[in-house]
Amino acid sequence: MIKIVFFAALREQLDCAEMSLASEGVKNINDIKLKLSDNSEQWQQVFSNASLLSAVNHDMVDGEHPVKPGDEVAFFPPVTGG
Amino acid sequence: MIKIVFFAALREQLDCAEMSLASEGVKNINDIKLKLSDNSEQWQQVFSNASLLSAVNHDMVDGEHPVKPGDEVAFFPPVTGG
Amino acid sequence: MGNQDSSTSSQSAEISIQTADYSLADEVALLEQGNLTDGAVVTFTGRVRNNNNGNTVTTLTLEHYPGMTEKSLAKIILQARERWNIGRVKVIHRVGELNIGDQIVFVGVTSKHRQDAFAANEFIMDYLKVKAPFWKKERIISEGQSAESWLDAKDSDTDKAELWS
Amino acid sequence: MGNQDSSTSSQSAEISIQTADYSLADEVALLEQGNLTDGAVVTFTGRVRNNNNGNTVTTLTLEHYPGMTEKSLAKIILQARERWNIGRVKVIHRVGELNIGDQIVFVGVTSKHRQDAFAANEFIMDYLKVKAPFWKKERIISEGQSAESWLDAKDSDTDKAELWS
Repeated sequence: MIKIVFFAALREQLDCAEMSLASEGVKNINDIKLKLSDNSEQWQQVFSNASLLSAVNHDMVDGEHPVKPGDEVAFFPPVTGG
Repeated sequence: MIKIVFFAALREQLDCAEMSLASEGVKNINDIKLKLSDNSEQWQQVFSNASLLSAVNHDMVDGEHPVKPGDEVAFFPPVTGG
Repeated sequence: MGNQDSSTSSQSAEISIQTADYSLADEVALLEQGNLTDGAVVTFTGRVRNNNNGNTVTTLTLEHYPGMTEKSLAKIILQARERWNIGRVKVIHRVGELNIGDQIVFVGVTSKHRQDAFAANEFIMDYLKVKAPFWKKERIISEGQSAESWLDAKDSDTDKAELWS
Repeated sequence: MGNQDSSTSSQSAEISIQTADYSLADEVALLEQGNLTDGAVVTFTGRVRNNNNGNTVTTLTLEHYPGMTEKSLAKIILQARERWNIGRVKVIHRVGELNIGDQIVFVGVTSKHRQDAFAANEFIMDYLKVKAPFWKKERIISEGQSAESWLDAKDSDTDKAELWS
């Protein structure tokens, strides 16, 4: 399984803070995005946003980054701290 | 008369903090330097130092800057505050 | 490269994510305590402004991604140490609900030379702005109505961070 | 252009040349008090280091040119206001005899935008270093002997100030 977490506006749009995803057929971040887009039109819309950021095990990564079982994957909007 | 003040290492080298100079024949800073250089070999040496800075009425100026009676003229080494 | 002398505090103490307020004076005292080699101390303080894009702000809520926040800030500080000769560093970022005028973020950097302290401090802030997982939600008064909205990231912040690379 | 809004303190209060120590916390509180438009506050603190050019420093004596000091600092702050959009500014420079670790100089700048606060603060320090009439005399221990000497100005300070022009 892969742990997936969502933050800020994204968490509110999906009404979901955390979920688990079966790791079968999931090789990288883009695979997860595709899989989650199947959930609903709302999810599809969210994951088609090009400004969406992703992290694997607390490191910011791009769509090609590999994902393996046990990883923590995060999706969130551009950051606005400071 | 022109009021002349000296600071820091310069004041110590000349053993003089403040003096007055007759303004006759003194048109600019370079004229003052020449006049003061006549005082002694020590004064001549001090005023031949190219890094010497000068100010007229609290504004940093160069050697060509005009001087008139009543002005306060200052000579000092490069500054080292902060 | 990064000169981590004996006065450098351990990395774990360099970063604090907290809901509580902090004392600027105490933080600077800690940066200076027993540190007689670094003549320069530069601090940055970010506070909640009373307006943003022409709207009146009433409160600000800060969300973050625990774990990743600390990791990303540690990486940013390490990058700063690789670029400049700095002594001690402290980064504090508050989370939760904040009011107008409240302190949000503190960055303190000491160095033997002021140029390094200024550059490293600004670098840390610029990277924090685009790399550290914090998100701001504003409660604003717009056309007489109170409304909540997540802040949009600024292109200018992305552009500024890229100037360092 | 310099945006001197109503929160800007008068120029006379922006500069203080003093023998007494000051409180960083109090100075920052004054910069922030009633100032809810400026989200960024950058401070620089210069302190007496315990060594210089490999010598052990014991005390530092600061001389200045009263009148010209204030005039030159006012001019530097004005130049900063012409270049950047900054809010409040405070410059404190101590004179007289100081000990290791003592605060020498404080520059505080507030702004709506952090980039302006960083740049203006560094600019003020860089110009202060080459334009404001202060001179430092160190008492050092060199080869077991105590000796007093005036510091030499650094070419690097002149070079750095010229980068702004």
